[in-house]
Amino acid sequence: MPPTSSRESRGAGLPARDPARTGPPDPETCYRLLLLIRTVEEEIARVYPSDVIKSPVHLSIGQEAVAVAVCMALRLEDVVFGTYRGHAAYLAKGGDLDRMIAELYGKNTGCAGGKGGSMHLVDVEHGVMGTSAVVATTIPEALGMAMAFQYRREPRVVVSFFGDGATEEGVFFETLNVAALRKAPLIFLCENNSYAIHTHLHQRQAQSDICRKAEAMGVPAFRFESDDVETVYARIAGAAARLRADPFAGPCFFEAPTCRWREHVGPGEDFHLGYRTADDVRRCQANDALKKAAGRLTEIRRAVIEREVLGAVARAFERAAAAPFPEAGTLLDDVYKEV
Amino acid sequence: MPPTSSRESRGAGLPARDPARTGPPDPETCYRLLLLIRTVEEEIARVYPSDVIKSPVHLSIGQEAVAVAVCMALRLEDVVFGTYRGHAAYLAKGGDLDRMIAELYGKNTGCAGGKGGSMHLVDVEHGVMGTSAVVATTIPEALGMAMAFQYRREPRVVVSFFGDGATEEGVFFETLNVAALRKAPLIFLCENNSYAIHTHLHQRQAQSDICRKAEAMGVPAFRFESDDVETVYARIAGAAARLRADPFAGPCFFEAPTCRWREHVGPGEDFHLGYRTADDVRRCQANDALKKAAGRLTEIRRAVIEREVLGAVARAFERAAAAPFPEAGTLLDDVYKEV
Amino acid sequence: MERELSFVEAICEATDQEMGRDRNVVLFGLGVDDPKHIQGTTKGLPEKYGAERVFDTPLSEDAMTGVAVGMAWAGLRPIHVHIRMDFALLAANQLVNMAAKSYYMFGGKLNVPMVVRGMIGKSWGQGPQHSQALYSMFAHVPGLKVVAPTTPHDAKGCLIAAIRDDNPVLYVEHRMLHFQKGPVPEAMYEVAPGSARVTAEGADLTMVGISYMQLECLRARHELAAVGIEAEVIDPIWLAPLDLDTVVRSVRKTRRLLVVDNDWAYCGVGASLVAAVAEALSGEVGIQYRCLGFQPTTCPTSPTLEEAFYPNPASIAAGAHEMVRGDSTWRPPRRAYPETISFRGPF
Amino acid sequence: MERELSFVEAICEATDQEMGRDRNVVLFGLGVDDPKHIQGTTKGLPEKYGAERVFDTPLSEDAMTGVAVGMAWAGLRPIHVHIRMDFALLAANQLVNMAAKSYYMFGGKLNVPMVVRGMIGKSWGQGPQHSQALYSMFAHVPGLKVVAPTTPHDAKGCLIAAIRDDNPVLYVEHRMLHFQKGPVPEAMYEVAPGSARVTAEGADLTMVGISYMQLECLRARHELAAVGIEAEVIDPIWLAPLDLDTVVRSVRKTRRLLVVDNDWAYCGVGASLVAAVAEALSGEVGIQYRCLGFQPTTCPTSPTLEEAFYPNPASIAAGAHEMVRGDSTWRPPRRAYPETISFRGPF
Ligand SMILES: Cc1ncc(C[n+]2csc(CCOP(=O)(O)OP(=O)(O)O)c2C)c(N)n1
Ligand SMILES: Cc1ncc(C[n+]2csc(CCOP(=O)(O)OP(=O)(O)O)c2C)c(N)n1
Ligand SMILES: [Mg+2]
Ligand SMILES: [Mg+2]
Repeated sequence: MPPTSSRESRGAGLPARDPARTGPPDPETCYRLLLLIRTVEEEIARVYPSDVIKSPVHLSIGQEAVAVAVCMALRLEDVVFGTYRGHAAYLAKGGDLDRMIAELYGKNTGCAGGKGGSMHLVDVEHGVMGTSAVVATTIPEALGMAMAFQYRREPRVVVSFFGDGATEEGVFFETLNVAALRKAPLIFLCENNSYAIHTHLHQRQAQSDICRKAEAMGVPAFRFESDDVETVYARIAGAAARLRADPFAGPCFFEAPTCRWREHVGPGEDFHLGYRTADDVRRCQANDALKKAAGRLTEIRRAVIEREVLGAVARAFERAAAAPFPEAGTLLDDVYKEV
Repeated sequence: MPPTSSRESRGAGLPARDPARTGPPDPETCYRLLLLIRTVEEEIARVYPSDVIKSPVHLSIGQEAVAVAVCMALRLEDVVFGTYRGHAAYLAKGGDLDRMIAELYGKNTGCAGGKGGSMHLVDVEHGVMGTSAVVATTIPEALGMAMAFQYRREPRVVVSFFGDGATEEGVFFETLNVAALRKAPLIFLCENNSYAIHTHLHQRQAQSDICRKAEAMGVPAFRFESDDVETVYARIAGAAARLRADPFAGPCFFEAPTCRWREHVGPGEDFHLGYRTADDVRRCQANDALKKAAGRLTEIRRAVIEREVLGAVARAFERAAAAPFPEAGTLLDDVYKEV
Repeated sequence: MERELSFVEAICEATDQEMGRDRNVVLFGLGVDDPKHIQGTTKGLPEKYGAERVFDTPLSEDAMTGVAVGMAWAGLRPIHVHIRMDFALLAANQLVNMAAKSYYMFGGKLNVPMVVRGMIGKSWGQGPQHSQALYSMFAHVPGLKVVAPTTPHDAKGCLIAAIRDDNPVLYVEHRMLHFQKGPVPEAMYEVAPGSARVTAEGADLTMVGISYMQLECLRARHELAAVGIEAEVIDPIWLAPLDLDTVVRSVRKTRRLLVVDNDWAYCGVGASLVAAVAEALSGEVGIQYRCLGFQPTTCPTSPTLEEAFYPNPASIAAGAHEMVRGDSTWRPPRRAYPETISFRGPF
Repeated sequence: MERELSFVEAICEATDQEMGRDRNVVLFGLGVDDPKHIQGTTKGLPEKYGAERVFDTPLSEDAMTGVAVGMAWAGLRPIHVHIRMDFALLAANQLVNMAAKSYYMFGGKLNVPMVVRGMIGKSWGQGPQHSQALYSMFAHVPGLKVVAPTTPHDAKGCLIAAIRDDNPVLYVEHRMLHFQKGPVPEAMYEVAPGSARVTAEGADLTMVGISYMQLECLRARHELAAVGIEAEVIDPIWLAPLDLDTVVRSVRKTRRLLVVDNDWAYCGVGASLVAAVAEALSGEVGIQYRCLGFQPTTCPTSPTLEEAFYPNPASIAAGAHEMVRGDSTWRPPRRAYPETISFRGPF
């Protein structure tokens, strides 16, 4: 790779348009997904104080747009890897709603049989790989899976979602280097909400242009100016098409700005903590992707979708509440897989 | 930090000259140190087949110039951190010769009482911190010490030596970021000999401009074109002066090209392995810093220094051979420091 | 009247007093200066000692552990805080290959006076990666010391001892113990290695409860007392080095040893204790041994499974009862204990 | 005549046969395609299977372990090689938090068929960071399996079993065992968990030798036989899960258990074995227990110290002799053993 300036090489190797998939995202699907995620998480927040969910939850309210835009550009057989803040990616990729809520309720109908909880969602059939509570831990796993697809010449794309905080862990850099060396069909997707818990990016990274770090590792990088669904969708669709066409096309890196509206963990707001202000968040809320998506639909279509989504969410919570807890006797099941 | 291109920011913040210390390095000291290291290591290689040294040795024959140039720019109270390939840095910084050879012989007069061997040299009085066999492990230690000096406002500089291979380990990136955040008085010094064992840098790093990685972490970086002692000395002296003047001046990164003449570990050559050719090494040997340094002295001065160095080395090996091994009864000494 | 503090306040006070006494003590870790100040254990310290001595870090556990070692070599006494013990795994290389070994491998030249605080999560669905104890992995390694205080008194005394220790010490805090209150002297004092404590006397069996299991053993003892069994309970406090004599002395008397570990039993401190006592009392007649610990699986999130995962007062009492009376069917009445009631997530 | 192979050749053959049988098996790690081919254990494989299936890596143990987990989730069967066990510490987070837990924490959805080969160094001044065993740390964690074969026969059979296992397996190789030769069938076969082997029969005491200590125990047995003591020797082979029954059966007969671990004893497999047997034989009369292992310190480099650091045939025999005869002064004659003689550095 010839040395190029950080600015010049941004986006190098990433075609701006993929003829097959860069039309505007379907507005109904988009609205449905955004609304689904928002509704699910608001319902989680609502029921949380009643203790039916006995496990930490990291809500992505406000951050839905990136996951939705990215996952709309993916196919069923493509795969996403997320974090403990993984509800949005799980649902956007098509993860089963009932099994997700049951998982949060610790029920044996949950996607991980109640053994994982909110931080360890999984839906292999829909391409949602297991999420993890230790920051940055699924980044190399995503690469491993991409390398497996490449090895088998399967035209499948892997997306690794992670936060800005993950880009401080050593494994992030190690993984980018290996991904670039192996030219793996992998999209790195940094959801930069500016905070790791309560600490701002600028207090954590001396040079806080994350794309520049990716490029220094040999991975072409592109920073979105906003989390606008259409823009993100178009770029990711293009990148995905490129990776499907050539399993040795090599990884790419995207950074998307986003904003967490609620507290780091738990259902509430956190302006009283003083690390950011309500105004900071209100500015983001003014650009709410959900509202924008709603505006693109007729009132009638919107109402239909709303009824559908609200019904599905309500049912999921009811089913989760009604489902049985795992029997204590199953405690030692699935420690090892034996034939 | 304003975003600048990788090329432009190289060397940013590093004054080219330090009025106090950038005169040419004293040619006699320079020759003495280069000769000392070369002679010691050739003697190690010579005696190695007789099994008096029962421990892996990683020789830096051919790589002496960087350690010598850097350490000549340091003061007694400054500190260096090295690797398992640490003989050169140990000796260049003024580490005790007798205690080093005794350490290789596993004798209780060794700098680590025989408990460490060649890979774990230490001479705290002369500012040589303990070296380590696990690649990249002393890089954050160097930062910790620099932060301690900074905290105590001691005008002391820390140099962290490591190989090109170390710049693949996650901890390297983590440490650079923290060093830049804390503006620690630390000089990172990458001795790039192009190989980690038998694998070339280009097979290991997708983007192999290491300085660019350092800059992406927020550490200004400079690559030397060669291991020329005068050039390296001048730059390092300047950087050290800057760090001594202001404990919050912030870290800097240097990459120096160098060439290992012998095999990765052990006393021999390794051209038969086929990963590089004898010609590759011969090209480096044509620029041998030792020969160049010799050329700068009169024959008489050279002869005096040679006699002195050869005598000291011979005595060190004799003393090491004569010294007693540690008693088995001391096995459990120094597991814990207790008052 | 003795002054009462919570476990959290005791940690904070010990840190404060040591920082006040010794300018070499510095404190860092993810969130130490955060508005939630690590459950309160660092409350007021950032303001009092400033950002050079008390500071947040990037998500870089590996490097920050090496930084602590380097600081310690330079004579500082760093305290590095992990809000979950689980994250200490990212620092395993630095802890085991550098911190544990440096004093020895450098021939006594570079010692490492550092403290690593690691918190064990439990309850409220902490789940697989936020509930591990892992102290047995580190206690395995010569050169590291490990301490797991269980009372506010010892929380303070052990932390002071750990900070003053010239060696790397892993200071293990159980989140459920954070809630406990108890008498804590205002003056500074050390609870040093070699000070295993008999927390309750008894003649029928010896129970050793490690970390939070100390509390559970004391509760089990009540249940046993109700049926006429007198258990002696021991708190080892320091897990490395271990004060074996206190345990051997007790078992010599009671002829029964039940160790309840707050970690997986296999390759754990608890099993090692059993082995060491069995070795010390080799050939003696008819001594009974038993070790309980986490069930041999990853910790599940769902409450019904989580409950079955841990030893509890009932299962401990039942185990002890079987050892003493040979009856494996007896169970004490079900009860709920205060910290499990008052504790609510998220954390 | 049975065919003889070295331990190294047995590993290479097992890998080759499994790669030939199953395209999902891939092999990587620092130096696997290097001119020294990991002591010969990967010889010929890069050429035969190509750079997509056999590849070198950057110095990035942490990421490469996660890569192996991800590959395993996708159905590949990666083998990740560490030329020193010590480097596995850099991968501790991925091994413990991901590999060990994923099948369980994802409710049986994502299993991890991967093998991690880790080599234990010894002799020739391997020193503090190139000599660790560390398998006890990993055996501690439910979800991981650990195997430490001691003969070329088992080297092959265990590696095949490990590769075919649907779970993460740490495959422990002792560098001094690499030199051993022995009969190895050409056909493929598995030596699976649950197959602890009585390697020599005897009535006077049971010796369990783990990893290289198996060889040292067999040598100690010769010394003991010379003075009329018959030791039964057991090779546990798999350390997690452990085949306890074979050991309990033997100790029930001999009434004496001497475990010789190739790791530090505290929080180790050996101590756990003693504890588990003491528990299983609780209350039985007069059984003697003893556990030997590395001395409780960092491994020193100097030969005189290094020699004192490890159990050896003489110290093992002396320990056994004391258990059987009560005489702690007896020592067998000094001898040198072939691999310590023929072995020369550097490595
Ligand atoms: C290795 C590790 N260190 C620390 C933590 C504690 N922790 C949990 S979430 C978090 C912040 C992560 O920030 P980011 O990656 O930006 O993700 P976000 O929460 O903003 O989505 C931290 C520090 C952890 N889970 N794992
Ligand atoms: C963490 C770790 N991984 C692997 C090794 C094995 N190893 C020893 S030296 C070496 C090469 C290091 O190369 P470099 O950093 O360039 O230093 P050089 O030997 O060239 O001086 C490797 C891979 C190790 N010692 N530590
Ligand atoms: Mg964030
Ligand atoms: Mg190199």
